[in-house]
Amino acid sequence: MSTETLLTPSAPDTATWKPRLVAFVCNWCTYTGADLAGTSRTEYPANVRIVRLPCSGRIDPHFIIRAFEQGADGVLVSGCHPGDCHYTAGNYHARRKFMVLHALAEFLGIEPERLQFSWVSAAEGRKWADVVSDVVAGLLRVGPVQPTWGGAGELPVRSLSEPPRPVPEPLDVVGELRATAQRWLSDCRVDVFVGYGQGSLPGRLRPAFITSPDEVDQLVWNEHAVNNLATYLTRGLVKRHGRVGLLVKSCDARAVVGLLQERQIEREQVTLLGVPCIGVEVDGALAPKCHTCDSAWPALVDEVLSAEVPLTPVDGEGLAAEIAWVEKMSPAQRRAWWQAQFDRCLRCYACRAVCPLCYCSQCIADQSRPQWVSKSSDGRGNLAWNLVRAFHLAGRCVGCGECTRVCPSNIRLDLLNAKLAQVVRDEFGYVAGGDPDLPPPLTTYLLEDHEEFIR
Amino acid sequence: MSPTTYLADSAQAVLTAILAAGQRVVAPVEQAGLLAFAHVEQAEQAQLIGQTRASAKELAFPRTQRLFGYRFGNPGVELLPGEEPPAPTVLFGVRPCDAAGLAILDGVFGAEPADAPYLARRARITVVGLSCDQPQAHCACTAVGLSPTATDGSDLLLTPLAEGVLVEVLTARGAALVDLLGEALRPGAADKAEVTARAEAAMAPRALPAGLADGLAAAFGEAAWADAAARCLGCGTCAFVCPTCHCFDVVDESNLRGGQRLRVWDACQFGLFTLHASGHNPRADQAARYRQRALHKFSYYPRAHGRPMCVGCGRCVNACPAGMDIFEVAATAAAGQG
Amino acid sequence: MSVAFYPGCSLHGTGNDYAQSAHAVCQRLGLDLTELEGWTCCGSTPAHNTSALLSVALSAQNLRLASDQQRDSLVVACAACFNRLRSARHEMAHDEVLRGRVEHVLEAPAPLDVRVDHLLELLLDTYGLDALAARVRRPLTGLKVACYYGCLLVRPPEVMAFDDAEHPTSMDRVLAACGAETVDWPGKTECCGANLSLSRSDIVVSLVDRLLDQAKRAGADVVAVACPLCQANLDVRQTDVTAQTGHRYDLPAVYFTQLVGLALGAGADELGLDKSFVDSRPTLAGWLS
Amino acid sequence: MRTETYEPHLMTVAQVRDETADVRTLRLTFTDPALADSFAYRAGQFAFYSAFGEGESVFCIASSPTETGYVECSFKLTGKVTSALRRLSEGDVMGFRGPYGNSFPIDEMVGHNLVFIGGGIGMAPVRSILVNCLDRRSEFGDITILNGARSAADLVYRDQTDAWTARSDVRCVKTVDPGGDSEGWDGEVGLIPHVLERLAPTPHNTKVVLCGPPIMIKFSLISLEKMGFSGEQVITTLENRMKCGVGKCGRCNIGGAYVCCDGPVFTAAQIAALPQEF
Amino acid sequence: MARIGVFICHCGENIARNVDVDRVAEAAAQIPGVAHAESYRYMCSDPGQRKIREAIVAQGLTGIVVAACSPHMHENTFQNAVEGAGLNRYLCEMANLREHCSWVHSDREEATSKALELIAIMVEKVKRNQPLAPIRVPMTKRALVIGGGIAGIQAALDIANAGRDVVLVEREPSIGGHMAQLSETFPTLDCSQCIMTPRMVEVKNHPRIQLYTYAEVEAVDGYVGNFTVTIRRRARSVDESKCTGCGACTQRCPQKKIASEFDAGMGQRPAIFIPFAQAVPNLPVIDRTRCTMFLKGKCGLCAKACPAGCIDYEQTDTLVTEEVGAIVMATGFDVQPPTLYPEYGSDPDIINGLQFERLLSASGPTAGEPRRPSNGEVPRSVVFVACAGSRDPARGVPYCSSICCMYTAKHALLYKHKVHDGQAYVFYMDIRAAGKNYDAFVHRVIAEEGAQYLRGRVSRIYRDGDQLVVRGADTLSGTALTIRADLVVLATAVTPRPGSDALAQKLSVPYDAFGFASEAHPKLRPVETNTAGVFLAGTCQAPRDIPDTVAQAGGCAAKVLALFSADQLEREPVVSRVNEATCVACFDCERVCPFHAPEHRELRNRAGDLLRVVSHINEGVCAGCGLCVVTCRSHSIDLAGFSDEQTFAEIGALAPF
Repeated sequence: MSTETLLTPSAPDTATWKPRLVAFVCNWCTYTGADLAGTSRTEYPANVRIVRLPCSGRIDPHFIIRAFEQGADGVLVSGCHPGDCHYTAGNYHARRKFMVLHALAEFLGIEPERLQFSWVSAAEGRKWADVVSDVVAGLLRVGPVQPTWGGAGELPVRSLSEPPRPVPEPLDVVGELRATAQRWLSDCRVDVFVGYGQGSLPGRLRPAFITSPDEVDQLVWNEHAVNNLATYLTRGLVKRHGRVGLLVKSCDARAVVGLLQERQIEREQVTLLGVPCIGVEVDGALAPKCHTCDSAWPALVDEVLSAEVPLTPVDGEGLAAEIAWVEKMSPAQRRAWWQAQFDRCLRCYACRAVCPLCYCSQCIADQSRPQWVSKSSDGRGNLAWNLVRAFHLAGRCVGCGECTRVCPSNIRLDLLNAKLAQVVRDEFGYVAGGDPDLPPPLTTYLLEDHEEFIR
Repeated sequence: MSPTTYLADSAQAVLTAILAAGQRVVAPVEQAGLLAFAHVEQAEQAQLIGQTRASAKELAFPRTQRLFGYRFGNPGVELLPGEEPPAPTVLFGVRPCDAAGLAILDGVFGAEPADAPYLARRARITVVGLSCDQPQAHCACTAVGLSPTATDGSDLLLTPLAEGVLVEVLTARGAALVDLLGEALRPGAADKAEVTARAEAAMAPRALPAGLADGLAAAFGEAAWADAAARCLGCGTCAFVCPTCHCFDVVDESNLRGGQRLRVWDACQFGLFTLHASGHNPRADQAARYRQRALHKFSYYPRAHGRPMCVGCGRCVNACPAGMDIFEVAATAAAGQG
Repeated sequence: MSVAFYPGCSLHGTGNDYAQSAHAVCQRLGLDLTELEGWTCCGSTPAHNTSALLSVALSAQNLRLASDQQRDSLVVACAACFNRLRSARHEMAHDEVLRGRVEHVLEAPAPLDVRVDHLLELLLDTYGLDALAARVRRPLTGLKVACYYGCLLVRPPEVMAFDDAEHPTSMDRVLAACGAETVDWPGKTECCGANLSLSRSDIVVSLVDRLLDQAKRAGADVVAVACPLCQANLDVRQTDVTAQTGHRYDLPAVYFTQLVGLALGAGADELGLDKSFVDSRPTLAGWLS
Repeated sequence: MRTETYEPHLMTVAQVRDETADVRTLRLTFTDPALADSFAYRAGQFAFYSAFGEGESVFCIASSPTETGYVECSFKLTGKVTSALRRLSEGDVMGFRGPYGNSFPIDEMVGHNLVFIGGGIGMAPVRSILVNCLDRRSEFGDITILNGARSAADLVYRDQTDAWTARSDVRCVKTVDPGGDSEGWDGEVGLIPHVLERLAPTPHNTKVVLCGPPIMIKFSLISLEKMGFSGEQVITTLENRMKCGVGKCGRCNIGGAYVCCDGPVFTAAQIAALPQEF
Repeated sequence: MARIGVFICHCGENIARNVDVDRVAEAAAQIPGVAHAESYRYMCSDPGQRKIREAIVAQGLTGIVVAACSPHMHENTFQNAVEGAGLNRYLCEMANLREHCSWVHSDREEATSKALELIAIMVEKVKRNQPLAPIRVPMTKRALVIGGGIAGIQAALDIANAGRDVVLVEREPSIGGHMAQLSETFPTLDCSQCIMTPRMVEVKNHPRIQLYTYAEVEAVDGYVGNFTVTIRRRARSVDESKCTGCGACTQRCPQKKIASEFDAGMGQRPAIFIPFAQAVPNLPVIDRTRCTMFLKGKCGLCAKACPAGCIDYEQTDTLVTEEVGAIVMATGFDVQPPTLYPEYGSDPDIINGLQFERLLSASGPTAGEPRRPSNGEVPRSVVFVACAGSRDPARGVPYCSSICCMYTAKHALLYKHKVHDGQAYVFYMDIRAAGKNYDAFVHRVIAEEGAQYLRGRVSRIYRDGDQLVVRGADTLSGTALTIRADLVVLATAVTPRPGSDALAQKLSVPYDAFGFASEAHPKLRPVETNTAGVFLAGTCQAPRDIPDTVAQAGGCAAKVLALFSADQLEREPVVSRVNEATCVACFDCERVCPFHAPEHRELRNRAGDLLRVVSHINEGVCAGCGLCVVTCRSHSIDLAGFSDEQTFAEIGALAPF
């Protein structure tokens, strides 16, 4: 039930339609290059509108999203050539962000013609004119953005992922778990122990906060222990209780790594109890993340529960298969597929609430100056929110899958996250949740980072 | 005077007749692996088993609604109309809990000064309820004084019988719809008590303690709220799937040319919900926010209106990412007071 | 990677010892050197002196065949063919108008998906020197070789992109891997006179004289070449050089493939060592046993 | 009852006055003359002010019902809407919807001595009822005014305060927090509760109107209680975030009371009975 | 609404020809928030600026959009005009109707509608502009000069003579740089050392110059006016305070055959050595990589020889910290070795120009007599090859090394002066002799000295017996040449000093693909860099000759002194600011900032208890790139002048195309 909106541009009249190209350019190279095109009287199409920013490093992906929201048919992002940055490294950092954004846009089915990147130096007036002409020509080829996506025909709602797998019998660690929690609490090693307790609905577990050694019998462990308890570390737990004992599966431990890396917790505030895990259940089957999980044993932990872990071969492709399935669609189909997903978004922000790496005290979705993300739960606001969420997790998401588990509208956020994790792994050689001493991939760069997507 | 009850072959048959009468229908359909209310054109599209993930309130109280628009001049501003309400619609297959939710919303938005945008939409909705014969694990309508066959909020209520379906005509709007359906309905009557009893028996026993409203009010200052809310992560899922939650925000969206003022859903569990511009927040922590939710549903509202602001659909319990159970929390808090 | 071998006219004619030895080498290394089915003339000198389009189109036709036969690369031994094929590919890639015209002639898209590799590149890049050295049976230890590249392999550098145009070392490295000692000499990329051999043999004689002189001074036992025409000039013209200048060299000019083949254990006949005017067999006797 | 519950009236900015560096007063007139005639409100009521393109903000109406032909609001720069409202200049058009809420019980105040206490921007609602009472001066007993601010630069309605001070029929005092005085300051120095205790108004037959930041209200109430005022004698206003003004949007409630409908004016006794969540 | 004034410039006919300025003015007046719109023939002229000022006052305008040329051209002009009318200068924006519109779009209709939209974009932006005040930071009026060649020496002396303290850091054991190595200088043929040595001594004796030789800049922190520089003083193994420079130690050293750096390998030195006779300071240093004591643990001959007992084998590197307000980078150049082209081979008789300088220098290993490195004989025939690596994009460097034409001519001349019957050949591409009296000098070398200039390239050099055979082309006569030579001197390309790229990174100075440091603007700010307070002198920026270097060093000194003329530093207020309320202290800003501007700030309550640590941007350091703004996920950082809200407003104005 999307809202008709005055701001969404009306369906273009194809007879008079002219592509609208917004160019975000850096002040020192491309803007000056465009100046040079002027002084050289190099003619190019009038469809472009330049927004001047100090550096390509200042070009926020949100600006690009916003430009599309405001009816741009295409966006061109341009800065200094590598090595030429007025601020020495702005364009190197920007290049990584653009790489991720480029991949995200493509994955969502935005035609490549609509989002273009270039390096244009202050001396390349000719190149500026050529790039604009070329991008405008590309836009003429793909035509106007359809105000409502779709037209891709019948689409399957479920992907052809691997068949659901049964959940293995959980390891019996409850006794040792309780004993360890009791010991930690009795020894005053921790002030609170966070584990799982019985939920109020049959077959559900839920987080349990144990503060007294007498209460440890509330702790349980089985295949329903889905919650990533690391999330609670940044939700006032330390402030309220002091030292925290935390039960972590291997995926949860990766989130703890992320929090350490981003300085959200101090290592000594948390004592980690690792639980060997051979899979949890989501929607009655083995969770997709578990198909490709190669470690029952969490890293970084202070103690670990002992169990004999049966050998479970990692032979699945997990989300990679579904990503490939999405990528096989035509761009128009992909766009429509995602559109249908995002249309269902209620903006309840459960995905944000459960994410261990979403810890900002004020999410940009809640900021109004500017209104980064339209509050309206319609096509525009929902698209922006889901893009922003995915982009902010690029290189950070540890793949715990909680966002997708809790989404009341079954939006496949895990595919977005996993796709960007692929990009980050393939392009920057980085996997989130590994080494807490590494810089997150979007806060660093290599001179030789790929830039084939940049003109 | 027309009869107040009819019989029909099946709920599906009633739907077929409604569609045949040219009515626009919104009914539960399967989308992306979950049930959701959506526009249907054929009776077979409708899924008349189970519970939709989101409630039925969205048709009357959409996630986003344009209150009005405006166009900038130089000088001056020109006001433009708000949204055009959708065409008259039959909301079909609404479970009694959801229908009761609409009745509660009608009370809230209808109270003077009334809420025109809601009423404009609501006036075009005919609710065809469908009694519940297969309750879910999280169902709790009996705990809040409703039943799997309750009529509250429905214009028509269909109750599946051993054979055929009982159609109760509950309002004039319901009667008007019946008039369009012709021979699909046969005047007749049946007792639905057995259906009710069977469904209630299938439900997990849930009850709210007596004197809950006062008990909760008395428990306002209890420190135990912090423990009770420890799990809550402060998302809006419970409010957004709830049939009675109606909090909203009002925002502008604009560009150089003009803009629009929108009403969008909001939730009391969000930290920003009550944040003052000065930075002061009357409900500064999740404990206070969860307490507000529990007390609004089970204390403030019942004290003013004599019934909980809850229809027992259990969606919030089912959907909560952290396993919060408002029935459990409310009962515990009130008991702790005693 | 799938390759097809483009022999060209020379290797089926005067230079068949080159072809013979190339096959011998590849067979011993396990490299598939199947000939391109239905190959035609590369365009060579006659075509590009008459029609630019024809010269490109002839090469393009061969690339087209390779593409149709699902080959990733066309491997060439003859320096002239190599030059033509690579030039044609370069021109089509950089001149849209020309590409359009070629496509018109071919009635097919320009086959830019097929690479053109010289046999030396195949050994160096695809096969690898370490792997080659590992297959050496009879190291050419003590054999001093002057590697002669001539013009066509390396020029023009921006088109051929083959090694260092002024100071190539590909052949040196390949033969060094076979145990030979390659000498540093100034003649590497000097001209042999090429097809002036027929029209102005006086020029060819003086150029060959200088090349042989330099190679000899550098201490070379043999000159190694990678081009049938170079081989012919350096080999056949030695008698003319002696006749006209009185300089006598008796310096065998052999294909590098013959030396590689030797190192890999191939026999003189298999390598076609009997085909040249200046008999290399006495010089190479030590490795022929 | 307007059919479009949330649609504002268009108003023209007739005057812009800066009270302090970050507090501004706008005087608004109706663009529709018919509305101007029919519009009526009571002191203490509030309204929503629209900066089109940015949103709505809630402030009390700072003018008095006796000041006809316009309404005024005073607001402090805090965010998106208030910055947009500050961009308006005379002649510009903005939106206004209201009035909402209850009002000061002026009829109950008749015949009583009155004490008006305003702290910072809290002086805005005080001003509305104060001017209303001053315009009906004869109906009331002694009138005492205390206008306080953090510093001299933060004191609002300074000219009017000086005019009230000049009147012989009211006692008007302005004060700033210790350290907040600057050169040329001719008022008191001290926190409002302290100055209030120095003024020592009699509780007998007196009503107190008290508005300001929560901390100032808290300590002023303690002082008033010490001086013998009962909760029923002290009238104050509450502010909460609100979006609708009509009891729907669900965020301004304190317990079962909706500030927008049941307030914003409460007696101290009423507030004491509410859950302490404001 | 805001009251925005829009001023549209005709720029004579430049804009008006392709843009209907009257129609644009009329339409601009309709944009919401625009209180005034007019057009004028030359907005940047005095009357044009007056129109703006008058309108601001008369109409009470709150923001200005000047629709004219590029802001790079006239932003400052109009900001000044706006300021003249009492409006903050940052409430003025420019819409670029000339370079970005009228000059590039010939369709008048299209250009006109685009012009209007460009104006609308800037109107929307300027509505959100905030008045900004320049940032003032305190300043240490002391300069650091890195590099003790002629550039560094000149800059240091100029600054010191103007009364400011200077810290001069030189990596080698002595200052002097390449200029001290040269024989005579073109075109006047003054003796290089004769003019250089007095300057070196002046540096040493200057009361305002603190000299560190055999030292390197280890780290640079801080920002303009407030740099903290850590300098590593490498261990000389000689106690400087006691050493008299008598040289006894160097004579006793058993290692005598080490290639001398100062002589570019043409001469030899011991392991403990004074680089050259006129070295400043005139102190020996032990080359620990070659000293027997360090390699084998025993020897100690120099210690025994030293009458003052100042040999100290235990000495270690020390770090010193200096506070300075400005930095001059003068790290100089190197020349490529003579082995760039493999077809030239590597032969002892093929040397580069710097090596030939040493052979020609009176203080050199041959006492100024050119001799062949291979056999010590005087060469009878010398081939000079210019552009040996320069202007060769394929195999060398694409740029011109700028000095080779001149020094090659000088070499030919000096050679002819010393070997009267010798023959000098010069292969050249073309002769670039653009300096004062330069061309005349080259003509003199050709016409009077009889050097044979050959326009063409050398294709190959190889040894034939005792001689080298140089084969090349004379493209003027169209002939191939073969020249037999005794010595070949290659004028190899000038490259930046190794390690200067690492230093540039420490200084946050960009550098080009070849490692030359980049100036802030090639025309108008040739000695400044984009890092405020860091300046460039000499060949670290590009190849240049001595007079240009000295002039540029003087320019640096002037810039430094101008900087020091104010007690506080004023900076453009385009800087990032942190919203401490929403900062979550992930410090990703710190990770991305190229300038180290983000700092950790502790937030404490009144009682002094630590509440949180948040990021804080040091305004003095922030260069305003906005990288941190984009990196900050909670958007707790914004950039003044290019704020998120401003940009969103611009994008919002893009809609009505």
